[in-house]
Amino acid sequence: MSAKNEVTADENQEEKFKKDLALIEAALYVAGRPLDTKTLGYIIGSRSKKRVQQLARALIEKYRQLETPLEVLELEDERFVLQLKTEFSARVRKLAVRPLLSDGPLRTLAYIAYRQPIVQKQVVDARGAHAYGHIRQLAEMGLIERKSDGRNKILRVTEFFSDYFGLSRDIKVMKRQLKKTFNELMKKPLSSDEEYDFNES
Amino acid sequence: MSAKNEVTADENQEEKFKKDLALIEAALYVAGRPLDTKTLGYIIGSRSKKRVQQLARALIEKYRQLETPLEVLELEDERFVLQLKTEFSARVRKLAVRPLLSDGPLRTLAYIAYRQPIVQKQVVDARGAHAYGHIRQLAEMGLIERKSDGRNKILRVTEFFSDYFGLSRDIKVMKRQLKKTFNELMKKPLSSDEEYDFNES
Amino acid sequence: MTETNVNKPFYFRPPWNILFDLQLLERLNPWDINLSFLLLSFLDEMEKRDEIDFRASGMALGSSSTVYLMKSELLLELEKAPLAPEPPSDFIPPPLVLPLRYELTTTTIQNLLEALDNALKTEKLFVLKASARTEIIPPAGVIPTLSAYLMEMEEQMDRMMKKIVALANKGKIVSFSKLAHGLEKLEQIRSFIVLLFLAQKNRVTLWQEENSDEVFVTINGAQ
Repeated sequence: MSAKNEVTADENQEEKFKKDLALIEAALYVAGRPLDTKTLGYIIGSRSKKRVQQLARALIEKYRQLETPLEVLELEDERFVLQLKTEFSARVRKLAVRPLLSDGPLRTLAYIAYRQPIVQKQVVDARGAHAYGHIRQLAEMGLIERKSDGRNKILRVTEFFSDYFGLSRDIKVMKRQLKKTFNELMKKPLSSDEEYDFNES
Repeated sequence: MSAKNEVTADENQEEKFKKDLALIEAALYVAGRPLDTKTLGYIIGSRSKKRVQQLARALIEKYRQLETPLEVLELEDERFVLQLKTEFSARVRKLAVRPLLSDGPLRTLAYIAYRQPIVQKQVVDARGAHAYGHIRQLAEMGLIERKSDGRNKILRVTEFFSDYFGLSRDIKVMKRQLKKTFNELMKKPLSSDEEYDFNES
Repeated sequence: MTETNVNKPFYFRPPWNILFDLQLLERLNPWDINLSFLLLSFLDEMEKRDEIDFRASGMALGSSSTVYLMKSELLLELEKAPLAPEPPSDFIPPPLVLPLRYELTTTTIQNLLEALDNALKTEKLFVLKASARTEIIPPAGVIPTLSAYLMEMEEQMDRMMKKIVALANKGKIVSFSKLAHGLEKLEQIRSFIVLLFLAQKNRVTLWQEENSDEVFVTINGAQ
């Protein structure tokens, strides 16, 4: 093989890498949820998990180096997700199309996730009677599931919840992750919408 | 003012520019639809259209230079949008799994679009009492707007609606488009997702 | 000092002074006071001394009732359910922050138009129902239209009556679903209105069974 051909082969490989990287990025952008290596492999037409991981990790690095409010994360179960960095959420969440959960249901959800599996009555005791409405809403959105156990209803979060929040599907691991998140959240309270300074500049 | 102070002021300005650029990017990402300069100004806390345009155009340039499947465009009506480049759509759109709306609200939305401007009560008469909930949801999602006219509430679809479905923002034109497409599609339904070729490359 | 002691009535001395010194009484635990002993010895002492003092007896009685009151209040206090211990305060985590992600949705213009098709179909139904409603109750003052309407209704009622009689003659139970069988929705609604008119004229009786949507028709008297 001539030197020229080798260069071309390298170039081709580089081209292919770039193209695949772009496809992975496009896939993560369109999905708006964590994707596993199989799905990503399907998009780039490769069955090699290693190849997908290599590409996705290169994407993580690319985003890390760019000054961008977006980030690509690798989750514990080898899934990847593209999302907005949390510190930007408060400023732009109003623009999100999907009606997002308000504070109350989010608190109830956090409580259930942290205490799961938990009896519905206990949630209501801790969060007040309006928690019934939250529980219904959360179940409708597929974030929690209710199972009857005699007269009680046992609540726990779903795999969709784990995916949505980029948390582990393993309850124990998830609880550890949650604890960490809560600690961070309590240190640095979210700025609310009211904080916008419209007189600035 | 000393030279050192000037440098600091410049640095501050640069920092501010970067921060605002990130906010514009975050806003366009989360919205997933074209945003006008007013909305973007609201996000960065500035009333200056010039400033917003300057930032948004810098973002266009930034994306142009990156090798990314995403692009930022300036539309004719001075709006800006972050979107997936068309050449990537076919490869990844299968990853979209969730509808914008479930059946009921979508029907109510279609009805409002077709009959707009329409009194809320009329919508409820035609669609049933559950339409109240649909209307609230549609308004929350920014797909319709409600204006009070005495005791009545007049409903019409928003520009976001037009943008989402690629229809004109001019009500008359939009209705004609709906009618025309309606006749065409209902006679000869388009084939759905199966059309995409996932075995490509 | 001695003089005052001498001048003081005997009951100002212990143990009876409890009954005559309210301040002292309030300082004591009522359950430590043996009222029967106090009162009996007080009476004995009075008899012994031959100093019958009704005022003093009245005061002693008043004080003893106060002691009883104090005792019963204490008892009631015991009756009260003990205060529930403060529930251990559970850790209520802060609200989870939803990650914001863009997500392409699957709804297309075709979905929208199919939804429109559906909405328009049901709209027709609603509009027709509404027009049927307005037909049946014409606005007051439109007498000529009203009489024309009623004339037409008379004819329709006769037709419906014949249908009912025919069914009944076959020995069948007449139900609305049989009468409306094979009819378009609008016609079904019209038929039902005619039935209502017949019932109103007392020519038929409409009845339903519990937990059933079916309306049954019985012919009234001989037609």
